[in-house]
Amino acid sequence: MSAVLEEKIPSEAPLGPSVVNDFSIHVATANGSGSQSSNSILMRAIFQMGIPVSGKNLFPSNIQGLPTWFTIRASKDGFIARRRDVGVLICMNPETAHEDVRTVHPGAAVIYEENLKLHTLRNDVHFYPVPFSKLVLELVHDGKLRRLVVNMIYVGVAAWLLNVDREEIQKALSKQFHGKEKAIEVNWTAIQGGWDWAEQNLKKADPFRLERMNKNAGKVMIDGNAAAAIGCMMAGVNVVAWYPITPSSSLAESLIDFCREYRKDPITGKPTFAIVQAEDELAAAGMILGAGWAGARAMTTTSGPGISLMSEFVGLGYYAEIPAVIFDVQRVGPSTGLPTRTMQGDILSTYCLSQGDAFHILVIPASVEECYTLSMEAFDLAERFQTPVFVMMDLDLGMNNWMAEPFPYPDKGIDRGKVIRTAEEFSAHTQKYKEFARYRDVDGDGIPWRTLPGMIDNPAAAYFTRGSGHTERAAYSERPEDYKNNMDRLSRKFETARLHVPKPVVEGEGSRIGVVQYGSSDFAVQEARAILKRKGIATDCLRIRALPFTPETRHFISQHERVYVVDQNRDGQMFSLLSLEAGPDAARLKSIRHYDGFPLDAETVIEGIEAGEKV
Amino acid sequence: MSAVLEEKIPSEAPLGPSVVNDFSIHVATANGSGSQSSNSILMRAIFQMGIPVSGKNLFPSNIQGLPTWFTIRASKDGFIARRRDVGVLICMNPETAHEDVRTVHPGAAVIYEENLKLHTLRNDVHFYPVPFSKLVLELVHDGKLRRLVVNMIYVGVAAWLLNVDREEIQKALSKQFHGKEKAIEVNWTAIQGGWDWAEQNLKKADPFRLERMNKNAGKVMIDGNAAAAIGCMMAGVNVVAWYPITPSSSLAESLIDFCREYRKDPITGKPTFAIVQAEDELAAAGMILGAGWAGARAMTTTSGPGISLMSEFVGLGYYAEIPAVIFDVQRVGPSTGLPTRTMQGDILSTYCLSQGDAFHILVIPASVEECYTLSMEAFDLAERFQTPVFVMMDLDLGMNNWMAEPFPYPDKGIDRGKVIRTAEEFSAHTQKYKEFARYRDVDGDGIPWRTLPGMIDNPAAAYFTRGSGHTERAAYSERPEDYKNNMDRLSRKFETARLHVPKPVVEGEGSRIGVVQYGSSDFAVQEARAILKRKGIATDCLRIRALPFTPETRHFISQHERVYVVDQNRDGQMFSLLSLEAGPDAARLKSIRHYDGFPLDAETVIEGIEAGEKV
Amino acid sequence: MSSTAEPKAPPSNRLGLDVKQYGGGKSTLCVGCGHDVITRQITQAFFEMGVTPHKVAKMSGIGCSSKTTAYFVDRGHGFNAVHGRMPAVATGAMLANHHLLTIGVSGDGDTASIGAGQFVHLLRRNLPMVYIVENNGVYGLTKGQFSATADFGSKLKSGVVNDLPAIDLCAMAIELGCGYVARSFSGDMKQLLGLLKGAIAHRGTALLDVISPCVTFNNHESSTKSYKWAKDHEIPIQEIGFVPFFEDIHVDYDPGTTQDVALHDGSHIRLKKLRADYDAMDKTSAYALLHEAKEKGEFLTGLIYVEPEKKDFLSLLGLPDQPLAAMTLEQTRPGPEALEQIMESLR
Amino acid sequence: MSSTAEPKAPPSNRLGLDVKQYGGGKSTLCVGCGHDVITRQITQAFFEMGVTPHKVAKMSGIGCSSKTTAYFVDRGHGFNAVHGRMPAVATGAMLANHHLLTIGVSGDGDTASIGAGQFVHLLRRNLPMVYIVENNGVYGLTKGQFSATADFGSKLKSGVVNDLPAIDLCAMAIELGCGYVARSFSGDMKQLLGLLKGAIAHRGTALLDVISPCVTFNNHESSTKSYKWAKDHEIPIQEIGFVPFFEDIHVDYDPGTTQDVALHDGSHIRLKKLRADYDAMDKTSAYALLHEAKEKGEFLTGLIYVEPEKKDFLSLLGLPDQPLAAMTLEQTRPGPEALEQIMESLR
Ligand SMILES: Cc1ncc(C[n+]2csc(CCOP(=O)(O)OP(=O)(O)O)c2C)c(N)n1
Ligand SMILES: Cc1ncc(C[n+]2csc(CCOP(=O)(O)OP(=O)(O)O)c2C)c(N)n1
Ligand code: SF4
Ligand code: SF4
Ligand SMILES: [Mg+2]
Ligand SMILES: [Mg+2]
Repeated sequence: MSAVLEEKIPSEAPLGPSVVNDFSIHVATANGSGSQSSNSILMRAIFQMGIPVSGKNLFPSNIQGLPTWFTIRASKDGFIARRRDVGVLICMNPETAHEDVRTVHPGAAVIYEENLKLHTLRNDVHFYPVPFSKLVLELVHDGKLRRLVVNMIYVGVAAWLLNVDREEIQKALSKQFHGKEKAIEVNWTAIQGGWDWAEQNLKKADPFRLERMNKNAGKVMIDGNAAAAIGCMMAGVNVVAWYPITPSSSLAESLIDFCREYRKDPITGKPTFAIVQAEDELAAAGMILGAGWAGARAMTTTSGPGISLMSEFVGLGYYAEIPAVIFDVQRVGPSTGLPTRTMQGDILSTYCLSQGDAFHILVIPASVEECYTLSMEAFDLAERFQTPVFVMMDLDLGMNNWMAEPFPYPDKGIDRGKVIRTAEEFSAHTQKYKEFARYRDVDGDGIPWRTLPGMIDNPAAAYFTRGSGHTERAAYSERPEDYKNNMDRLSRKFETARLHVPKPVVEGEGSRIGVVQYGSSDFAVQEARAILKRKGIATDCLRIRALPFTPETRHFISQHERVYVVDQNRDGQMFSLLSLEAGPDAARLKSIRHYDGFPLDAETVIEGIEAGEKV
Repeated sequence: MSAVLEEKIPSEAPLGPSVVNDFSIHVATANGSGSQSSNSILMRAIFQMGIPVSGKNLFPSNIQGLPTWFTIRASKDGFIARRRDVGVLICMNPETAHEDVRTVHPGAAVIYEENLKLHTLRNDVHFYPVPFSKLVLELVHDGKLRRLVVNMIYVGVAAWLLNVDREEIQKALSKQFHGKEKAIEVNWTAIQGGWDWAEQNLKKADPFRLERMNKNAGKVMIDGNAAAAIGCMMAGVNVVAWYPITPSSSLAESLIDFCREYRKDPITGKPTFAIVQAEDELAAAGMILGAGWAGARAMTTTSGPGISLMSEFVGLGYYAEIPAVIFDVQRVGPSTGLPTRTMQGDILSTYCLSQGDAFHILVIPASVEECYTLSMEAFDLAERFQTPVFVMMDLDLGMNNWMAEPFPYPDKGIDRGKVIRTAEEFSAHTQKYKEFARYRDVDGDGIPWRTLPGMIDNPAAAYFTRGSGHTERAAYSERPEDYKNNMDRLSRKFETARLHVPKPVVEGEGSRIGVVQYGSSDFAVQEARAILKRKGIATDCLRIRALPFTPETRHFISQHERVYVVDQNRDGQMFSLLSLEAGPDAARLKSIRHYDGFPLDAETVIEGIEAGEKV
Repeated sequence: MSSTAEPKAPPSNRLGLDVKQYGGGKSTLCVGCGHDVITRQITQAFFEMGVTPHKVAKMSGIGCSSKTTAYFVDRGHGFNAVHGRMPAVATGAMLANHHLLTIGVSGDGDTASIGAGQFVHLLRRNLPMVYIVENNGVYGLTKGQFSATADFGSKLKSGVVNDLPAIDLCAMAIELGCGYVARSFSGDMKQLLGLLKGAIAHRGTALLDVISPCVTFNNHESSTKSYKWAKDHEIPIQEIGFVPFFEDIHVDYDPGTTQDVALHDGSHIRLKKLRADYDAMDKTSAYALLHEAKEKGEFLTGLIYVEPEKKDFLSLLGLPDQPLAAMTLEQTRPGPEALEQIMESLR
Repeated sequence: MSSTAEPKAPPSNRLGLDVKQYGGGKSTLCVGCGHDVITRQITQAFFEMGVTPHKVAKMSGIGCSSKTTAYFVDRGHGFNAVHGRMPAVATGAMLANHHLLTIGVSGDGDTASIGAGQFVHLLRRNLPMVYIVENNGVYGLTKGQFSATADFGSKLKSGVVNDLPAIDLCAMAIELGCGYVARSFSGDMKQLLGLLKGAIAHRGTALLDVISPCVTFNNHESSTKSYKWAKDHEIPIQEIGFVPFFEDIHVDYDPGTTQDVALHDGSHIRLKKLRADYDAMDKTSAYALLHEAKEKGEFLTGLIYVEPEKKDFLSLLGLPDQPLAAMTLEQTRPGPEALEQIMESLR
């Protein structure tokens, strides 16, 4: 039976037991129609009800008019990966409505603009037609606002239908438009209007409902880009050079906002940072190398196309040994690809970026917490190893909102590496090591010492930085011995890095099956493991947090009969790198690959493992 | 006993049996001093005597004044790799003379400017002091010419000492300065002066001598860059865009010369090609993609730094499927590295160049003949597979002179791939396939058909090229199915390429030991194999000529107990790729790496294999 | 302002095609975006000029503006290159086939920020193509950051103020030898149409720097690239008339008030002077005009500089008439004698 | 021509250092290369200005010219970046530490060919640095191909003729707002020294486009960048006098024949006019001069344009006096309250 009284076509939607706090809401709208605020409010209200929730924005590479979808997943068990099946569909976009309806599972609830007459499309779902366009005329008098505010009505309708707390909606609304009283008022009228209309006209028929829990106490909700920005700010970043590109722009833009607020010198009131919008990514890379060379903590943020453009400069950073942090918020490649979709497609090419023999340190956060902590870590690694360090995020992690425990204040200082800053330090250095030689391995770890330009008035402290062959004392050299000596030291330095990069996180022990994942795949993998466990398939897992691999990874592989490597890319990039790492154990590895631009979901992982296990 | 009568210090240089047609001559001079002509003449004369010979220029990244060395290797057995031990040293550069003398093996002959007083340095070599500066004053009256012509004197001295045919020297001289009678005259005076002086004043004491053979009949002598240029010209290249960079510039410059001579339309007299010096490598890459898209055979030539800069465009070429040929004449990286030294350091980063999932076709010539043939092949592959194809050469192959059989005139036409050029072809196509869809796999090989801009007056023939997501019909799309469909087809296309790229060359059969080499390493590997064979170690070898690997490679590995992979880079780049390819057989692979910027020599390979075989 | 509509164009042009046959895909830009207005004028200009649609090659970079090449003349091939590097791709395409009628559409970010280097060299080479910059002072597609043409002191919605000077693309173009340099405004349709037709007729790079408001990110009060600002401040320096070579119209005009420029293909541009003393064929005047305008903060539009006789890049190369892309192996592979001659020289 | 030698400089400067302490490594350029002459003048200028050597940051790209930063002031750090992209690196270094006295040395290939984009944006930002282009019209280090500043019609040794117009770096610089624009010739040592000292005293980008013959590849008869050609054609527009702020010299001068420019640090440039009517502080004159010179094929040298009061990039950013690179964690890590405040806003 359909949900509304006047409905003619009888629905055969199953009316199973009620599904509480464990379903997805999928909202289909057009881009630029203001639906983002509506969706945020809905999600935040659920969050405030103490129910674990996550939100994903599937948006087009366009500013206005193209279809866009927002998925809110409530999960009492705290799973926040994408979920394939949709419980509640809200259809506001005529262009995609028919297809949207077709893709939901039987039993779903479908809220839609009644003019669209979707109810004829199938009879195994619960239809809730709503006269949005009529309602908005009644509720909003300012004609210019109507296009934006109409989306608030569905918030009210859905809230009533799913049992969202009205008060929490109101709180979420205030938060969304903080201080803007007029906006709050208009939108509240729309939300309330939707609620009231639904209450009076709809009859709840679907099984989906929300109930207050207590799982979110103290938690925050934040996107990975903002989280990384906080990390950068707390790491004391000095110089930021960037060029806008989706999905990385908001990292820089959040950083600008945070720094403007919190990074003023208390005495002079002047900024303790400089953020420059460069003319392109080559320039951004050049600027951060210049800044890193001169002693600043410097970073840039970009996505795939920018990484490619930075390639030559990154090789210089590697070879001339200059610290810099580069965020790659990965999107779908190759080339321009799908700029607003997610992928982990740059792992391999970034690991060996630039001509000649070179590998780079990559750190790979898997949650907003890690976006925060590993960003700080990246600066330490860059300065410790005097080399460009990449933070490999992705669009899903960077641009979507995630719940998290509040970020802890850092409990330690920062590592600025082997820098000689003052005349006193310089004489201590020369006393200890006889002389200062910029590229000499005096400590046996492959890492040389460096001075900074303009800091020490001593002829022996200055050195010349170049991307061409050089001796330990930084003199130009084409001698084969000098070249080899230097390259071997760089290898040694990389081996040292292997012991210092963030170690993988291992969960479980003793299972015959292992899973290896990294980055945003973790959400889906953890959910898949839980489901598989219920199904009787126990797994251990190892989450990679950095390249080069630390020794734990190889050990983990050797301890499991079969190890499923989960990649969000076509070519199984991490799988390939692991195959190299694993040596004879490579035969144990199996590859699960997801690469359609949507975030990974648990089912894909489960299917992959079940296929491999021949279940 | 020293070689000259007035010599005071008794030499203990061994006076072994005479060494005929099997030693190296090493000439140390200063860059920009005109010694290149002298060395060429000496080498060419030996070549004309029918003795297999090769020459290697070890020059600095500098135009004038820094040390430079030229090595001429005569090898009756036809081995033309670098040879570590020097038979005859000619010391013209005071700056390096002492070190030069120190590095030669006992028994060597050392010709030097007598002022340098090198004879006190050791007593186990044969010293031939020559008063070059005095002689040049006598022989050359034009003061301005003296600096250049002094180097001709050592040609005369060495020729007398080593028994080079005077007539061949004269012939080589004429060839060098063809037509410039004045130059020929002045230089001949100097050479003859050197010869005469040597005849009158020196006493041959060392064992090295040259004797006429008949091994070079019909052979040519050419550098790899010129050979590749001939290949490009014969492939019918239409558009060349390039930016100067050592060691690739001479490929473009030879091509300009050849095309100006041989590529004029017989009727109009106008060029059938366009060669443009671009403003940088990004522009060069963009130009060839534009040209390839519009239907031209287009190419660029560069080295590592340029490859890095082309990275973003190469991804576009891969994803939008545009043919282009890119020559990478590899030099020592990372970064600016050693611009005038040789390496195979760009294999891995070029294979996976650009952001996102992408692998590229690489062809790898190992001789000047192959520089010619595989250049032609590269154009065919690029058009057949509609993708950028890389020709991976290196400085040693590209800039040094090598003997070769004359290049055969191509015995087949060219493959322009699946292009629909005319309205007739277009209607035939639509008849056969129902419609034209730019990115549809109508033939099951992953390769779609394409039309060219401006050629066919039919609305259905035009399509839109982009680096962003697209449907089979080239329409913009962000749909996951479209994206995945296209990416899977690209994988399929790459699998097809695996069967069409140049197959490896396998030599030998049934040995337990295999060697895998590629590019310019072949010379040293073949010499090493011959020596090892004499020592009782039989080897088979497989020379890779392209990536992706063809099935033969995997088979070869599986057929040998141990397979030594020879890389001229630090990180064993091909070794890594082979390890991935070999799967469980990866354990059979062992890595031999040479990476000091000098060309590979046989000893390095022998040492590597002997160490592995625990000999 | 010269925004009154032209007399209705005839339903079909000299090729017998109607304007629809010059159309393209549906725009996905924001409602009201200046770029869409320009697209319509481009379509109209191609139609009125009777250009053969399939000979048109549409080149662009990345950005909202760069997307627009999909919205006109879909009977011609299009090429959406990478960000800021369209000039190189266009150069390559023209080298391969100089019969193409190449039009490039770019944005201010695409051209003046990331693309400055290629823009400089495109102009230096004088590649024959129409090059339109749809200039809104911001990066539309990445949500409104300032570009390098943002005016000094202009403000974003967010309140951020631009404290760097704007790059004046017209001044740069003249400095680099461009032979057709115009500035216009997407709100001034008639002028734009005339300038576009002139650009199509010109042989060499024809630069049109068209102010094209971004209604979503840069159309507010304090913007200097908004519709309102541009409308209020536009000062056309001429009224643009265009007489194509295939129309045999003789109009008497007063050389004192009208400047007649004969273009390469026999067409004429008639510039009815609104600034009495302005000579669009004089480089020094052009500079002076632009700098005066910059000092005064004036927004001058029109054909700022034209030099119809300048040699273009392809002529300099002396290419044959047949496109290189159309040559057969017989034409491009030298015979065995040639190879033998080379081999002989290497013996 | 003003090539007569200056009176011998005193053996030590205001810091008590002698000229040797401003020296660097031995040059490895060709004997007679113009670049070496410039190196000597740079050394001399730093010495005479009494610059603190270890505060000097020497930036360059790739090329023979770019190598020269290793040949002076080796008490300062040097940075040989990648080809054409030194401006970005210099920008980053200055952001990190604006107390550095930054000098960039580049070539015409490095700046005008591959580097055009970064050059444009460096000028637009007005980063405080001395930027010298050692301009020989060719790529020296890669053996003599034409660069983008090769004059139209000039010939290589090999006979190849350049058929593209030269980029005029000075004109571009003025167009892009550069506040110190000079052209000189490595053979005119006195002028060069004066211009260098002025450039060091200027706060903002100071561009010196110095013709510097490549004796190996572009010094032949038919070259327009040879010593002979430059010597024969150079027309200085002023005689350059420089009075540093630390020297209290008052000279009477006739404002009709001499222009006095007060620089940011209190130094003065005294321009003794050789062109009576030329005002180096007037942009319009500067343009006119350059274009006239171009038309006539004249080689004018001197201080073409100067605007001492222009705000530089670092001032615009409002950075504190302490270099960012020297800040401690205490200064740059916000306290726990800040983090808590952010977290609270996210609940
Ligand atoms: C290499 C690279 N960097 C950044 C981007 C992201 N990006 C896309 S469009 C754009 C700016 C477009 O601005 P503009 O050219 O002014 O066009 P508009 O959208 O304003 O019309 C940027 C930065 C990209 N696609 N590629
Ligand atoms: C990315 C890149 N492309 C090409 C080169 C090769 N290269 C080195 S120097 C140079 C040109 C230098 O010319 P210019 O800047 O005029 O300096 P000059 O040697 O004439 O002083 C080129 C093309 C390079 N090093 N890097
Ligand atoms: S964002 Fe601006 S430039 Fe882009 S389509 Fe919308 S209005 Fe046009
Ligand atoms: S090649 Fe030219 S630019 Fe380079 S050092 Fe020699 S003379 Fe100078
Ligand atoms: Mg824009
Ligand atoms: Mg130069």
